[in-house]
Amino acid sequence: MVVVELITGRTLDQGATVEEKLSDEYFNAVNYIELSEEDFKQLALKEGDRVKVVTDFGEVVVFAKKSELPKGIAFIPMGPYANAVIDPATDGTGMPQFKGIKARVERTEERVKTIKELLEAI
Amino acid sequence: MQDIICTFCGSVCDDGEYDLEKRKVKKFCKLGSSKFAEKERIKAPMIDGKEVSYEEAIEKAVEILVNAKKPLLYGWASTANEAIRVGVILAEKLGGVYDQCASVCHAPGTLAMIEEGLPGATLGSVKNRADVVIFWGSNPMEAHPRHGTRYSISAKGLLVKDRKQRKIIVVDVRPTKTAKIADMFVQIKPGYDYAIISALRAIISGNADVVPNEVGGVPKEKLVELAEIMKKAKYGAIFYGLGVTQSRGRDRNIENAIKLVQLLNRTTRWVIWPMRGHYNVVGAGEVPAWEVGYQYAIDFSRGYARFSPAEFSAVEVLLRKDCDAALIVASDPVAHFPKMAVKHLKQIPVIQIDPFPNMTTLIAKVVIPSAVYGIEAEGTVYRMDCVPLRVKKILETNYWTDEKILEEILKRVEKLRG
Amino acid sequence: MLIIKPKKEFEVCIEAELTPELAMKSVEEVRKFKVYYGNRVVELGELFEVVKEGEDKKLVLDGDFGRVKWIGTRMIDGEIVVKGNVGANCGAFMRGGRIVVEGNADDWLGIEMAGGEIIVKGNARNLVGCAYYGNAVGMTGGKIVIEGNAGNYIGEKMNGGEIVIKGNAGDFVGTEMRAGVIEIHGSCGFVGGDMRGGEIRIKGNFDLLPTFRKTEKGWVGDVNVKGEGVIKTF
Amino acid sequence: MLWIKNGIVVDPKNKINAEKMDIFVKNGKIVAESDVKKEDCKIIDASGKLVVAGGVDMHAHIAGSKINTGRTMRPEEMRVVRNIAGKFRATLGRVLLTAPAIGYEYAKMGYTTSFEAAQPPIGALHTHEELDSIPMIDKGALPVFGNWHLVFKCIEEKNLEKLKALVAWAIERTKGFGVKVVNPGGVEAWMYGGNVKSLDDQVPGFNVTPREIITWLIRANEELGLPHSVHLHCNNLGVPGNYQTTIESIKLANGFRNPKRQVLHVTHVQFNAYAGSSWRDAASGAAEIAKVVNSMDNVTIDMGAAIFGHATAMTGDAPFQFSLHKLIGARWSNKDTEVETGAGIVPIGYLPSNPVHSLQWAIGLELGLLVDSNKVVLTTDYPNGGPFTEYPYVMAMLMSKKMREGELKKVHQYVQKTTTLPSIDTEKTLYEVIHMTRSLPAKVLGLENKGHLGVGADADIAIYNLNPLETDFSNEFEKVYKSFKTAEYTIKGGEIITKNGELVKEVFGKTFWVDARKKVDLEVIMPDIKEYFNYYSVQLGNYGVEERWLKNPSRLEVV
Repeated sequence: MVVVELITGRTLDQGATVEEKLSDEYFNAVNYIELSEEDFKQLALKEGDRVKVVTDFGEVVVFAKKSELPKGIAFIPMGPYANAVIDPATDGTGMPQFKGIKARVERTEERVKTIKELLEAI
Repeated sequence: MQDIICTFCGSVCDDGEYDLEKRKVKKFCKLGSSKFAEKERIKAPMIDGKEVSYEEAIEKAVEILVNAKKPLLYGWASTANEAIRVGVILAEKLGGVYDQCASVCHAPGTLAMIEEGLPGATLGSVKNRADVVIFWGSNPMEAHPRHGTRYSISAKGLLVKDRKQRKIIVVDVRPTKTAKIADMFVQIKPGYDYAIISALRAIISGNADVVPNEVGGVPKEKLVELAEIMKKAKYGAIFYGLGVTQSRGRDRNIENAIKLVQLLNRTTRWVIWPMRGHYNVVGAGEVPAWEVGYQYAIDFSRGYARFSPAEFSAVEVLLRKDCDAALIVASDPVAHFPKMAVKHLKQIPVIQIDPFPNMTTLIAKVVIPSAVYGIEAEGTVYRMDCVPLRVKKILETNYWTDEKILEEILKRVEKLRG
Repeated sequence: MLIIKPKKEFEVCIEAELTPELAMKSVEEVRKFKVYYGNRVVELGELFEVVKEGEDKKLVLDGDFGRVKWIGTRMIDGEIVVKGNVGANCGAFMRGGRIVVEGNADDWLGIEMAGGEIIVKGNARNLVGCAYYGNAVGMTGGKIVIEGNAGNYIGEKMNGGEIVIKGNAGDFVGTEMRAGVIEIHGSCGFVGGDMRGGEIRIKGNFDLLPTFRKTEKGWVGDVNVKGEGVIKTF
Repeated sequence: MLWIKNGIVVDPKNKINAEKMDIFVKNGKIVAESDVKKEDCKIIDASGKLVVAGGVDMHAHIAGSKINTGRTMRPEEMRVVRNIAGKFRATLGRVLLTAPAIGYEYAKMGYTTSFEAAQPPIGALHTHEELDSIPMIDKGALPVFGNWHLVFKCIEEKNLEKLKALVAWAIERTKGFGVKVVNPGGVEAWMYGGNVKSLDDQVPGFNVTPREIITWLIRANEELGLPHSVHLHCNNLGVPGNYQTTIESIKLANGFRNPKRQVLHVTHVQFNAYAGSSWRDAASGAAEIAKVVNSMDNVTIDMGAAIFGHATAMTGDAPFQFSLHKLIGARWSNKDTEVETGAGIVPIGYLPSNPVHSLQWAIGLELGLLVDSNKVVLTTDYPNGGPFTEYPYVMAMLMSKKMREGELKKVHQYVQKTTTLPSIDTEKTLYEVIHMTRSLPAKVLGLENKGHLGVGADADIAIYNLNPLETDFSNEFEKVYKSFKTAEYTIKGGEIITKNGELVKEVFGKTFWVDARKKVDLEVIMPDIKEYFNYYSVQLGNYGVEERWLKNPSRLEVV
């Protein structure tokens, strides 16, 4: 298990598929987490492995990707997978905290839920 | 067709060429091209998943809205001002809540503006004059792919002729694609934007001595270097993004950055502007501002507008279960809201107006498909810098526009409410 | 004394500017008091049971008032005891009297409070004692005590009075503060950004901004506004 | 059809001074008695009441990015509730008002026309969207020219034909009404952090001066024969000592002549009428300015009166706005706009206890009193000097020395020595004040069918519960003020829209725009425009506003 600071945000692929949310392309654009090389190694992952991301606000299974992030920082594209684990509190601003949430990431054999399954589970 | 205007991101590029035969757009980026590509549509109006006529769907929508004690009318960032205006008046008539996508995007910038104002510029000013551009928590290479070539990074301006004459700086928690093409990258610890901006203000105003050797993961020398660049700029621009608005400090980060810009303007010229996301999220705030006085998080339950993001932003309304029906226009809160907020949406009747099926379609009781502005319908939109553009109708369609659907709803509501 | 009890679970939040003045009215009048139930204006008696016991200028809100907003707004004297949670904007613009919340308080507790006392036995959320949107001055007098934890943005633009947090507080405590005292017994995040005056006392850990000067009085700043605010531990 | 019976009519354009007469209305116009069938007329009994044309506000900031930014940055301004949603729109606002509130409040006061005084050309569509959302009144907008690179280029080349073509092109593209000039050259200097300080300073990067910008634009404006003259916001606004710049600017009108109207309108002169060298020794320069204006027959001004209370400074004068922000430490918004113009916004207030604010208050009134009534229009430069809803205060003050004496006691006594206000005995007559608020602004704008009640005029009429034959304007100023605050009837285009301050009917007026394209050969300027569009961030083909996008456009063609 590694502990990371989770941020979420836009990507080109997420943007290009955002009007096709029920497509495989969108599913593939938002269902992963980017980890630093060190964290990736520490979890003994290989590209395409699945990890479970757990925060105080929920958990979600996503695919793991290696990326040029600093150690201890992880990134999930904005979308339903990210939103399963971010902090909903807006602290009175109206804006939930989409970036900078403490998360535990661990390897898992569990399946990545489809978008519909994710919605049903809410 | 020439001068086609893109209705995807806040850059609202207006130099597209559309090939009517191939049904393809030229010149636009990956995001813009995807916008103009054919894709799956909501085929017909639906109630509980069953296809109905526009009139039947509208009747049902009106019934839900009129009976609600507090309907939430949310979305609006991807539609035209003409539709937004009807939506705002509808919210006023219904005694509901109007909120728009900015509330989970750039609305903290509005809160900061309430505190300090917004010293800004149009993108054309930046292109012509800015010799230093800082992208702070923003990543145009992914979110606004042509921003750099058209306005900010390599744009060919009047006084600043090209990329070589312009210094690009990226401040972010991770080396983004934009950071890779920058002249300087300042990597900061997540959540320390505010402290770093305070430190820059102190250095620039002659109080460098109090600043410790490291702030938010950045060595003091680097901050001093950045401060020097800022002071020496002839005309600098800060473009901030969701990295600032959605993380620790939110509006306070921006407020602090605005104070930094105020300070810099005492000796040189600087401007600051948000990298707004959707093509008309600016209109979704400007229209209600002139119609009812506020940009977002507006409650009409007392028959007039009140503003309080802590209470009337869509996420707060949903977390407090403070709405009993929702009308979602041109947006997908089910995909973009935190899980706990989506939970309440699933429990109340939802009406959706949108050209495309999305996650909100999956939970909506009434679904009303609409025409796509900029392709199938004409309308006014505001680029991220509030420059108005009239997007065009290129293709014929049988889909109704958002404006027409909302007008029909409003007409019926007015009849019932008197 | 007036005892007010919710009759049912509410579908949406309620706005009810309940103040101790109500305790001076007859039960009949109180039942007719107008409250906002979403976009419907209804009589208090429709949603709440009302019982009068004696002539004290006191309201006892018996039950969960966590979705009832604006309780104690502009009150000048008397007492309100909330047996459970209280909704947003409680004690807004209050000038005197006392509010005791036995549960938790929602956002915007004691907006621009000028006098009186608010005691929250549980936790408070964000924006305690702050200036309302667009206004220049926050709390100017009185005292707010939170026995549990508090959220973010406590005491912004405060210009007098006292806020005591017995537990932890969130981020951005006392931003642009000018006068008054904030005391935090636990830990908190950033403190005193652009503070001009006043004092913030903290027992636990906090995030110091890089714009305060260490002196024997404590940390003094914020230098960015030539401030003379003091942050110290105790 | 309407028959307004037995009213006491004041109609300066038609030289009618408090005469009892009837007014007839048909198809939205004032008509002769013989043109109506009396039995089909709705009769309004105006016995003992004042009947005048609807008020015309020729300079206010009512639409576009500036006021909307003001609303956004000042939620505290929006917490005054004026109307609850019902048959009519909900309206809000203390001084800054929502678009529906602007229309309703003008109408309640008996005003039926208002012009947005500064429209950034590239933002024209935004301005028009807001104008289209303002109910009740007729509207127009003045695009700004004084810092536009293309204007500088034409002047550098001393090419009048190009300049005329540019003006005609730009007014058409913006669906604008005339030529507004804001701090000529100074806003361009602000792009480098500076300002211009005199009429002969060179504009950075260009071989032009403010003097040349103003003069050439007057020349172009007059050769085009536009309905309105050049409308000038002078250099050095808000700077003690600036009255001299103002006088010099006014004199630039020498040598130009137009039989119908002035050739130069200098706006919100209060802000440009300060003597002294700093705010510590500032004094009024109003008397000197008045002398010059009175000596010329081709210049008009408007007051820009300051009203005590809240206000928001919003102008295209971006460097001034930054100075103001530095001076008072308030919030500051700025907008550098392409290669065209700029703007700034700062919240302000006028306190009677403040010597400078009292000085500003006094200067506005001095201008109104000392300048010939045929040359000064009543404005507050809304919302810079304060709310337009307080025009009745200014009207009553101009007509009553006694009221002024009472007010002078409440303000900072600094004004006693620094202004002439305490010594002014003039009391403007009702006829003069009605002229300053109706027929004069209409004439200054070049709107022939506005501001009067002659046959053929638009049927925009205000009826006030005030009998001028029985009112002592010197002494009954409270009654006068109250009467002008709320019209008994406001009639717009022949329809009753308000009655005793209650809304009766929501109507949407026209937006006037001027088309002077026939007067020029656009081809002389198109190559330059095309070249300059390399420095725009939009395509030339997407620039501008089409007439069909407007709700109710009214084209005035110049031939």
